[in-house]
Amino acid sequence: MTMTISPGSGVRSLKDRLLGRPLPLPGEPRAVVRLHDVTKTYPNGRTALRDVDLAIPEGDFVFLVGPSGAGKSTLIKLLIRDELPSHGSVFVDGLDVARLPRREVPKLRRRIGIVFQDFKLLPRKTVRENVAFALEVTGTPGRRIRPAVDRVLALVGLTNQADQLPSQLSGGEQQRTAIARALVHDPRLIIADEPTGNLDPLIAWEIIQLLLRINELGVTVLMATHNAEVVTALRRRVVALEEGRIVRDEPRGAYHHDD
Amino acid sequence: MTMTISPGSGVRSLKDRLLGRPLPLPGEPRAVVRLHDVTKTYPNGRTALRDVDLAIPEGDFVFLVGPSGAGKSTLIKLLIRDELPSHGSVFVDGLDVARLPRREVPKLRRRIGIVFQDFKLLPRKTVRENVAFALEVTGTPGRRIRPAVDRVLALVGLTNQADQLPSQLSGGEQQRTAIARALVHDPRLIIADEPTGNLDPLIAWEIIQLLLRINELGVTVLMATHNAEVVTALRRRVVALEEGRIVRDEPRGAYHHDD
Amino acid sequence: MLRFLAFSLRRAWQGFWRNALMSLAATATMTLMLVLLAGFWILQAGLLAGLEFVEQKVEVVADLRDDAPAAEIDALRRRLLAEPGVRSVDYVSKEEALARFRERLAAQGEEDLTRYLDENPLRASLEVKLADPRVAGEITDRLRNERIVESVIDIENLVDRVLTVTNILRMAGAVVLVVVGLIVLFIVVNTIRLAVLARADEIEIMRLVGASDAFIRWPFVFEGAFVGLLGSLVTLGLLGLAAEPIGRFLFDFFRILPLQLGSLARDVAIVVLAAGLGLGTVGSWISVRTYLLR
Amino acid sequence: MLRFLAFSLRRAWQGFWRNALMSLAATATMTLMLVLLAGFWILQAGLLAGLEFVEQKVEVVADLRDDAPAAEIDALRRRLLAEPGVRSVDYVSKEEALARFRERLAAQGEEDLTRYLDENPLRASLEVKLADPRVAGEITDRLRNERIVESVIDIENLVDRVLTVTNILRMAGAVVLVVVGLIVLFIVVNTIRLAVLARADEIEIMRLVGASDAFIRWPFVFEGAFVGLLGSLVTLGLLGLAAEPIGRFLFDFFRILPLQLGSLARDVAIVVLAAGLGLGTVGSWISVRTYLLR
Ligand SMILES: Nc1ncnc2c1ncn2[C@@H]1O[C@H](COP(=O)(O)OP(=O)(O)OP(=O)(O)O)[C@@H](O)[C@H]1O
Ligand SMILES: Nc1ncnc2c1ncn2[C@@H]1O[C@H](COP(=O)(O)OP(=O)(O)OP(=O)(O)O)[C@@H](O)[C@H]1O
Ligand SMILES: [Mg+2]
Ligand SMILES: [Mg+2]
Repeated sequence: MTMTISPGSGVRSLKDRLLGRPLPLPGEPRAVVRLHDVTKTYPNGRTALRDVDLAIPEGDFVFLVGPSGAGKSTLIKLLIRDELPSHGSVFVDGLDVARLPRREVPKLRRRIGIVFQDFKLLPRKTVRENVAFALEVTGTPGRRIRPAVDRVLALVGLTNQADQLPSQLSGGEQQRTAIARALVHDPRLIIADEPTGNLDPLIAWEIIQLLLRINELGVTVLMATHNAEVVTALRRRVVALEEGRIVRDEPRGAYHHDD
Repeated sequence: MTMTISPGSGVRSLKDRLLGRPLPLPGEPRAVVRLHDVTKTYPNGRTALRDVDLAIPEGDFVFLVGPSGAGKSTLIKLLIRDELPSHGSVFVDGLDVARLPRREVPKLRRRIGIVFQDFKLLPRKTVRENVAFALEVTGTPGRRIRPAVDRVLALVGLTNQADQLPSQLSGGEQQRTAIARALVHDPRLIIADEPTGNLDPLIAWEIIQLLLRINELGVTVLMATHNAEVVTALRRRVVALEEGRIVRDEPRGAYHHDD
Repeated sequence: MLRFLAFSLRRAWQGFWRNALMSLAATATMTLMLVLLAGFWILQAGLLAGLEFVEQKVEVVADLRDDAPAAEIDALRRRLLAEPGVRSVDYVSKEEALARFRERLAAQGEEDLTRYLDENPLRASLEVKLADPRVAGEITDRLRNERIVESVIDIENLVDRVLTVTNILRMAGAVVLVVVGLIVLFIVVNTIRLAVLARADEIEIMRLVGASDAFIRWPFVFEGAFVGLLGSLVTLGLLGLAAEPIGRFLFDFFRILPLQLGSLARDVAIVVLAAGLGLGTVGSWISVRTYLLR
Repeated sequence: MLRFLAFSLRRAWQGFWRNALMSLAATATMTLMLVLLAGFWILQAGLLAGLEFVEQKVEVVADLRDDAPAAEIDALRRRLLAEPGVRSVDYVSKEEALARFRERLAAQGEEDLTRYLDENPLRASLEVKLADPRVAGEITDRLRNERIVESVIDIENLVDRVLTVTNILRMAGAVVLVVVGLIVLFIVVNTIRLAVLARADEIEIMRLVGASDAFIRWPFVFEGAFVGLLGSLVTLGLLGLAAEPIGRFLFDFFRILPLQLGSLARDVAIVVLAAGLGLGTVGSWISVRTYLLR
């Protein structure tokens, strides 16, 4: 776990910082996610992110890697305004997340599909209901819910488990339910926190293939993961965090063993 | 996910079944875990295990692999009597688990260290308290608790996070807390359900090393995992489940991609 | 809007039954508390009616000179009737007074002393019944200055005492009712808060998947309203079953007339329904608010 | 064992404060309910004392012949005192009777008719006060057969009516107290159940790490007992603050004497403490049981 600051990322964030310019230059592809000089210190004094600068253009597929406790989940929480940055600014899909008025927060979250590291399923609802829930509470008309839910459940291979409660699912099935819920409202940005942690390699690959296919349709994907095999095989953009700093940002990266 | 029944396991379970003998022959090493002809059908009709025969001798280190939903967690739940088998018998450390009177169940669980797939941490207790909890509720004298807890927290690398609540931990830190709790009372059998799912490869390896070291001290380890790299590298015994059946049981196995 | 309403109601209904144990516990608490509230409301209404009855009994009695001419008595009577606070003025002749005195003695089991009398020593009198007992003093003074009035029994003391007692009782009744109301408020809101607390996860998840505050709040509020409504209906059912003995009790004890009973029943029904719905709604609103504000 | 106790108490204490909001809500509910219970207990005690007071007023009065010799009167008096159910027998002379009669008339604001009398028409009498109003009929009959007794006022009807009313009131008081007790029981157990329900996860985890039932149950039971104890103490504190007005009210309204007040206060303290501790303990025992049985 040595500090290997790759020159590329260092230079870029320095430039950004000097110009103090969170918005993209004309001609640059629109950045769906843009963090500018972000620091996050939790109330108990633990600093999870330090001076993070990051831009993810529309249509990108980004792996967020780094050791346990590096700040990956914290970064994701900032994007969905589950936490507020202590310093710096966060833009998602053009919205200034940190300065968003409270009542606008749902709007932000509806544009994003989120897979939580701890699934966050409702224990008293079946798989189908959990997935439908994300549509219902955002006001989707009833007749459109059923087909959409059935489609994503088939996509993640849970058609047979549709009427089981989370407590009656295997760990992997719970994770796939969480993924299905994140996909069901066709979000323009998908943020997945360790979406394959509980999956066997085969299903993990299928989920990744799924995310890749969705990405090809123009959806931006940000995925925090420890799955070295997948990261290395795909050669997509890799952002590596370590002790709260971006230590590497490569357009066609691999998973290094010190991540 | 084809059915590849390895001849070795088939023959052994057949022999066992013909002789109807759940207890070991004299001279055979004592089996810490022994499943005989176990079938588990959940109340909703889903059969998670079918005719499973398995013996784990004392001091073994066993990987339990198989695709998501194969029945790994169900098998583990049978061992700690979180569920009862629909058919067949389960012996753990000489106790007939399925027929154990209710008030003897704590005795069984105290002999085992369990890492749950979903951690099962108490949200209102700190890391230290969560780990100490397992000792307190089993009646360990107060003065022995503190040193034991500090030792395992150091072992899993959580000394700095000792006073944080689970909600203030990263996913990997939560998982390490769960592991620390399973180790703290020096169990003779450790059952870990996907203990490295949320860990980066480095820490995952450290945890495995830890389990190996503990195993060398004579503690039996049963570990359900999808971590192909670890399984393949270690060449330990691998039991593979598929759709509730044991399809492979190799003394020096690897992780096959159809698991 | 209609879809939102349908969604909220459906979710409320599901929420109620999926946590059936908790919902029914909350409903039972609500019912008990409403019964308590209704019981005290009824007692308070009975007390008020009873006190009014007592106060209406207050009268000023003016003994008349034996030589007072009938015409003057009648004129005085009419003048008194025109006074504010006077309900009725009755003329009691000497004979009537004696007859009544005998009755009273008999009723009290006393010796009938009147049979030892040679002539009727009692006076004719004017009995002034008051609508408002507070004018007693004034009426007494005015009567004392009348020529044909021999004497007026000084009841000011008595009136004061009655008024003091009834005012104290009225105030005590109101205080008890308010206290009971607060207890009911607290217990019900508390119960609902505990029920919502057990579902904090659900609220958290709704927020994270992008539900707006309205979508989170209203199903809970409707669920609370539902609990309140159910509690009210059960309470009204129970009160309906007990209506007859309650009515008899109120009549015997507080002299509430059947006519008043009807309006009391209506009041109680309104109070129970309003309290049930109001408490359920406001209780869940408050309970959910805690989570939405974060 | 001692370690177990220490552990359970520590856990209970922690459990109380870690869910402070919920614990305080439960305590507040407990307090309110105990105040309710204590209030009704006091009212019931007052009612009982008041009824006893009324019943003690029941007396049989035997008018004596004017020619009855003092010796015989005294003999009769002593015989009556020996009867069971008789509390005291007082001799009232003719003069005393007249004096009392005058007083009564005056008190009622009636005309003093006695001044028109030539001689004292009243009789001397024996007033038999009863400890047990049920013997009134029997005593009356016996007195009627005495030679020196002129007449006995027939009070059987009155006694029956008093007894009916007091019995109904006694029963009503007991029923109300039991109902209030059940309400309190239900609400408190319900509140504790909701509080435990919110911690089902904790119980589940304890079971999975091998805690025996005792280790799971007792911290919760102690926590419930703690809630009960705290609720009781707060309740007693409140009652202590309100002791003076309560005492005055009881004295004025129900004629409870200061001596009886002391024992009532003791009773109430015992009831409040016992109910608080009992309900807290039993409530959490029941609530936890649900989870342990699975
Ligand atoms: N709410 C919180 N309060 C205090 N500290 C926190 C909180 N959440 C996270 N932390 C700390 O911040 C650091 C970063 O946590 P984070 O969850 O972002 O890590 P991560 O990269 O997602 O790790 P993992 O791969 O294990 O999930 C950790 O050391 C953690 O202990
Ligand atoms: N309580 C339950 N009721 C009904 N079905 C259940 C229950 N628990 C598990 N199942 C079903 O049994 C099957 C086996 O589940 P199990 O949790 O044992 O799988 P697993 O091998 O641990 O999978 P994973 O690797 O995803 O954790 C799954 O299909 C699941 O849906
Ligand atoms: Mg994380
Ligand atoms: Mg599993």
